[in-house]
Amino acid sequence: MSGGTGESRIPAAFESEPAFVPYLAAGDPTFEASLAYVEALERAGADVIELGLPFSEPIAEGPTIQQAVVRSLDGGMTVERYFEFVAALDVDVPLVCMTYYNLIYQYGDEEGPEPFVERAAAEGIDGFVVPDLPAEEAGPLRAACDAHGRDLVSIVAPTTRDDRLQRLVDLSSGYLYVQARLGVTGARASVSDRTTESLARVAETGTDLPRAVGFGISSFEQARDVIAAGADGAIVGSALVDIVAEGHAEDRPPEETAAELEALGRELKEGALAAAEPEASQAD
Amino acid sequence: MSGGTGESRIPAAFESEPAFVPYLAAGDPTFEASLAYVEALERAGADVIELGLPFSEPIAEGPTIQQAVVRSLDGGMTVERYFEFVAALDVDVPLVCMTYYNLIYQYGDEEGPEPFVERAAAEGIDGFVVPDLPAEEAGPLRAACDAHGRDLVSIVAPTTRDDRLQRLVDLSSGYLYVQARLGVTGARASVSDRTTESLARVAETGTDLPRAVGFGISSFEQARDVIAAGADGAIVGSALVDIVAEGHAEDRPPEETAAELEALGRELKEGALAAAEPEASQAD
Amino acid sequence: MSEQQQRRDGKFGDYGGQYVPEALMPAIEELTDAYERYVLGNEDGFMDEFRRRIRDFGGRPTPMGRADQLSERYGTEVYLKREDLLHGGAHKLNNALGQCLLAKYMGKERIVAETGAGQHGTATAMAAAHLDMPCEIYMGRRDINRQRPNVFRMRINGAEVTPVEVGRGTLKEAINETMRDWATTVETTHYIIGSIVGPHPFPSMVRDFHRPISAETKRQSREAFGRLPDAVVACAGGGSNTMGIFSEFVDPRDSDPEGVDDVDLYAVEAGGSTLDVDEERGVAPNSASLSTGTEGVLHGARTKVLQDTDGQIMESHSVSSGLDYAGVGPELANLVEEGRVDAVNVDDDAALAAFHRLSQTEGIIPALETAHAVAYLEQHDDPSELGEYVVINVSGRGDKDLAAAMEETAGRDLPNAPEMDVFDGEGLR
Amino acid sequence: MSEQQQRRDGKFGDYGGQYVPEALMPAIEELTDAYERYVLGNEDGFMDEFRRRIRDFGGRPTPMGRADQLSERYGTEVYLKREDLLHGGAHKLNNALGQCLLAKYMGKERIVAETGAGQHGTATAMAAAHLDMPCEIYMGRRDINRQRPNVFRMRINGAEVTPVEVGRGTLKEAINETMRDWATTVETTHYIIGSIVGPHPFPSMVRDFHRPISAETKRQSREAFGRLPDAVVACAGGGSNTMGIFSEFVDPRDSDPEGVDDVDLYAVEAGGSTLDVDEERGVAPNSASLSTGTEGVLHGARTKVLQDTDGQIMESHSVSSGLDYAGVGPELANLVEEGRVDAVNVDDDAALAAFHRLSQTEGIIPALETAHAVAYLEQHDDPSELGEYVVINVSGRGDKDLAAAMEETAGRDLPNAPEMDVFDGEGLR
Ligand SMILES: Cc1ncc(COP(=O)(O)O)c(C=O)c1O
Ligand SMILES: Cc1ncc(COP(=O)(O)O)c(C=O)c1O
Repeated sequence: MSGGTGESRIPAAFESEPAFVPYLAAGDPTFEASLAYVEALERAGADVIELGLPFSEPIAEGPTIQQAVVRSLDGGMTVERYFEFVAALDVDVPLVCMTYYNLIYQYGDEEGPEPFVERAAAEGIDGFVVPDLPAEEAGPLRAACDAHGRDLVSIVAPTTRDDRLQRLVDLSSGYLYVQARLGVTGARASVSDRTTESLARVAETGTDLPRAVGFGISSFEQARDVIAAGADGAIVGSALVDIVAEGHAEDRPPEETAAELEALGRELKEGALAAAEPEASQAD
Repeated sequence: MSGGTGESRIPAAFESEPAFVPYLAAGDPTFEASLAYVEALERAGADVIELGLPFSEPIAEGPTIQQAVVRSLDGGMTVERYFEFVAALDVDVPLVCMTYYNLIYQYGDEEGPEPFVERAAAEGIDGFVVPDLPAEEAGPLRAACDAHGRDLVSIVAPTTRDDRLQRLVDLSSGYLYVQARLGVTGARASVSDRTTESLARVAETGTDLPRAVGFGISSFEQARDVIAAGADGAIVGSALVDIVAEGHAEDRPPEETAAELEALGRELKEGALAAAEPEASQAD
Repeated sequence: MSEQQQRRDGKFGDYGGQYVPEALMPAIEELTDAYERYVLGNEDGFMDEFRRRIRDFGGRPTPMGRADQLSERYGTEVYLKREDLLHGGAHKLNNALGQCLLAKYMGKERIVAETGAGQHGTATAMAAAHLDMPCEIYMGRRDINRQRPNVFRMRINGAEVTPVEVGRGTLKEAINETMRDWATTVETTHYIIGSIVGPHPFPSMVRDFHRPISAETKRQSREAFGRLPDAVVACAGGGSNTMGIFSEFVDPRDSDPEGVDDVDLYAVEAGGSTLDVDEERGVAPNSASLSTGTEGVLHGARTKVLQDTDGQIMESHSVSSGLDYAGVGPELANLVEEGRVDAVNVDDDAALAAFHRLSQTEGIIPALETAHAVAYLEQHDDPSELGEYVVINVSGRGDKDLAAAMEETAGRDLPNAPEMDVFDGEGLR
Repeated sequence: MSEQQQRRDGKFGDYGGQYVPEALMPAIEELTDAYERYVLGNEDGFMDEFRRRIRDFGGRPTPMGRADQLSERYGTEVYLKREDLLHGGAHKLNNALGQCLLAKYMGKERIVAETGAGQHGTATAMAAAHLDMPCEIYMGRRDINRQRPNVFRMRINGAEVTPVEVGRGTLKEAINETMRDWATTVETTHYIIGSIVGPHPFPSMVRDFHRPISAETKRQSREAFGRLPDAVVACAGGGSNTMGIFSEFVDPRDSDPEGVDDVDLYAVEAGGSTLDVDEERGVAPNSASLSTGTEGVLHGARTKVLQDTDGQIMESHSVSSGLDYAGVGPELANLVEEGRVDAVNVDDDAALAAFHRLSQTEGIIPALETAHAVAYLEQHDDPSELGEYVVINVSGRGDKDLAAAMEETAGRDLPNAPEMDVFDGEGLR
């Protein structure tokens, strides 16, 4: 794939229009199929792709993504295979590695995040989201990202108070992952009031980082609504993983699942764009 | 039956020759069969018959007699039926009622042993053995027996120390039940040393009460040996009850069981007599 | 009757005594002598050692704590005396350890005991292991198969468990069988009876080993609310936990006898399904011998007994196996007769509801026996009439009763029963 | 590093920290603040109330008693600290009650907790019932079906028990699920973690609620033999009973710090069937994270972890479910690293043999976890080298383990295993 060791391509991805940021667990359910799924999402119009590196204790994930992690690990996913996966991907969008800190920390001979970041950067990863790494513990990873020109994306939660929020803003680069509601990942029906509130609070910090909203977005309407509420991007995970899970359970040919992913991806991307056109958001 | 309200016929029973004193549980397994069994033992040469009145908690009995008690109770035995049983018996030997104190105590309207003794005397019971009534608690029963000319037979155990022994001797009439060994009723193979010792200790008290030895006697030889050791009578329970139990289990006609009882009874009586003839005991 | 006399002949009014086979009388006399010397007289420092061991091994003193939710519910201050925290999970160890130690002082080499549900057997097995004494427990076959965890515990503590196959295979057959063993082995063996029943000196001796419950309750009451309680409530099967918590109020031996006569004492019996009796079948669907029994002689003592008019002992029944006994301790029978103790009873349903109530509102799962004592407050029209401070003796914990309680609960319509649908299909055991 | 710093950032050397999702960070901060104010500062008399309740409801102080037979066997004075006598049957209640009370002081309305074998879940359910708080326990489906009695207990105490169906259906899935619940409900809910693991302030706070074990051990040692012990031995899963009995020797806060540095501390881990690891399958047939683990981040803290070279957490194994965990408390990891605590381990066979040994010779059936601590003395070439006075922490009772212990015993060749032929044919459960 393209990318490589230059600078992160993430900032550019949010520049022109509302971004569609899909998530998939790499290797779910197999290496080959998963490559095809990620590529389908690029075709659907993904602006950034969050690519999960499965960890055995995914404490921040809901059942949907947790099962994806299990499928991927059962399919033989390892850290080494993940990097091979990234290398084998034929896409041209920024990639964010989403994983837990222990895998980053353990990589390489001495303990610490630097070797992992170096290798990830070399394979084409542009940034990182690490759900179990709060600002307090993020110093070493931030430093490694700086050294290798990568972004570190922080999650802002509805419970994040203003002092913490400023700290997260200061720590982050690439974009802010604004968690739409309390809880864990997983598709939900409606967009919560807290999303609007969170976005407003982030705005108050005066940051110019893009804000991508995730947690529970699964439809055109929701993607449109979060953008309308002020987000710069819509992150979608569980709704897409559901399609992978169903395809796996029903033993569908990967092309069929890829096509479904692409279709939902398009719808979501269109939702995000719809909010940007004044008529569409007024019609709501 | 004969007997009735006169004086106890027990003392006379030990006068002429070594006594054979069988035990059966009244009503085991049925009223009618049990009558026949007791009568068979008289024919065998019984000098005194101990007739069990079943109690639900036979704490001094071994499993053999315990099962007899259960059969009798299951067959409908009650205190009233027991007296009917005694009245219906066609035997001419002294009868000893062997039971537990609660049944004696509860009989009649006011609590205490007197009404029971009166009724028993009227039906033809000559004496009582009450295994759970030690000398300390026997005052009221002794008084009732005196009032009605009945005997109270005490059990002397191998563990009975000399002070208690004197007390038991003083309390008792009719005969002393010398327990051959520790434990509960039940047939055993050999006669213990403690029997000889116990008999000697009883003799030392200078009492002229007859001494009948029980617990574990089941054969000609054992009956002979206990008499040879100085006893005036041999009490046999479990060995006879075993025959009743077997007849019941095998569903034999009562006459057959009665005949078996009579045969074993004769053997035991002959054993007792054998010891009294100098030749026989020398031949041993 | 003076206390000294009571000690000698073991009579409590008309109750008590020694109705045992002559073969056991010498052992009973020896035991009476040992009781008087070691327990009453602290010879060779016996009681000092007992107190040390029941503290370090048993966990005395057990705490007494306020039941916040029950106090609110009943409009009176309810305190719980926590015998469930004694080692083994019930008051039973006080007695088992005391007698086991006494057997050691007497030079006995072996312990036998009967057990019904297994509570006394497990306590005895623990005490015997602790004191390095061989021990054999008789238990009815039916009880063995119903009470597997307790049989495990006894075996794991190294006790022999001998099944009693005759009759119904329950407690009374086990008692008979243990008596038989003892009658055979009396010279080397001590029989540890499990409640304040049996011939003298057992009722007095067992009570005295449980006496610390009462002494602590007095002290803890003074600490917690500055005076003695107005009422003390305990369940009664044989009555050992009952006399354990009553004794210092009835016959104070501690340094502080003042005011004990003003404390009301309630012995709560198992009302079973009904107090009515089936004379025909010789069955009492309850175990309320104090409330409905008559004077009789059972297992070595004269006391209140469930019996038919002939004097045959009736089968008793209770949802709680530890209360399921046709007799009761002679001292308790006498105290009820004298009016010092009130005998009351609650039925199976009320006990089960109280089992769930205490579990849910206080975080203490009581033994089903104990649940009877707890239920008494609910049964009372106006529990505040019991007084300002009420102490309930929590005689044991309910871990042993989980399966039984759930099964019994499933068959009834109890408003506060928890649902058990968290389990995958299978039955409750 | 000064203690004050330790309190603030929750680091123990390189270990500890707060590796949790941002959504939880505010709750963690709030909790840290509450920990400092209420627990360390006794604000509003929090610690006074805690001490009163752990005494009256929990049964503190627990006794410490001499193990006569073990002392003889090992040629050294062995004492047993009896956490098995705490309400619920293990040390777990110290923490569950402390956190539940803290949640109340913090104005939380609901409790969640994870449980593996059910020990922490039952302790939490009891504490929540006692304090009248709704409570939900997450438990793997497989564990639910293996640990029915503990599920009964939780349900009977009124707790919701929510089966976790994903994965293997054991402890780690339950922890993940509880974290998820908390991440959703954090504003009204407190998560009671079950050992000295997780993000700061949990390791310090849980330790402090277990600290009385240690303070009592010091006092009771002085009473029993006039000085501090030479060695203290405790099993270590997460390490809460371990730090509970070590803490006053490591970081004395009571009035009597003298001589604590001379006391040797042994943390006994579960050696399982072997210390070798199956890297291929990601399985450690043991739970010896202190002995064989490497530094990693698990469940919110940096600590010693059983993991493969990638950093994926391995399946751990132990005959004792309470030790069956791939991590360990960060404070304990650091103390081992600093050399203050010796990490040792014993295998499944040795633990089972010790389970039977303590049961048979001392009359105490230990939890299988505790049996590991007891086994360490047997494993030692010359236990008298441990010193003149050795205290073992009896962290819990074995009632919960009866079926498991018997099944495991049946499959092995243990010289001291009791025979179970008293049962009629049927299986052991
Ligand atoms: C917990 C508990 N409470 C009470 C009893 C009843 O016995 P007692 O009336 O002798 O206290 C038992 C008997 O097993 C018991 O286990
Ligand atoms: C009795 C007992 N001991 C020890 C442990 C291990 O936990 P920790 O290492 O936190 O003390 C447990 C856990 O369930 C337990 O139940």
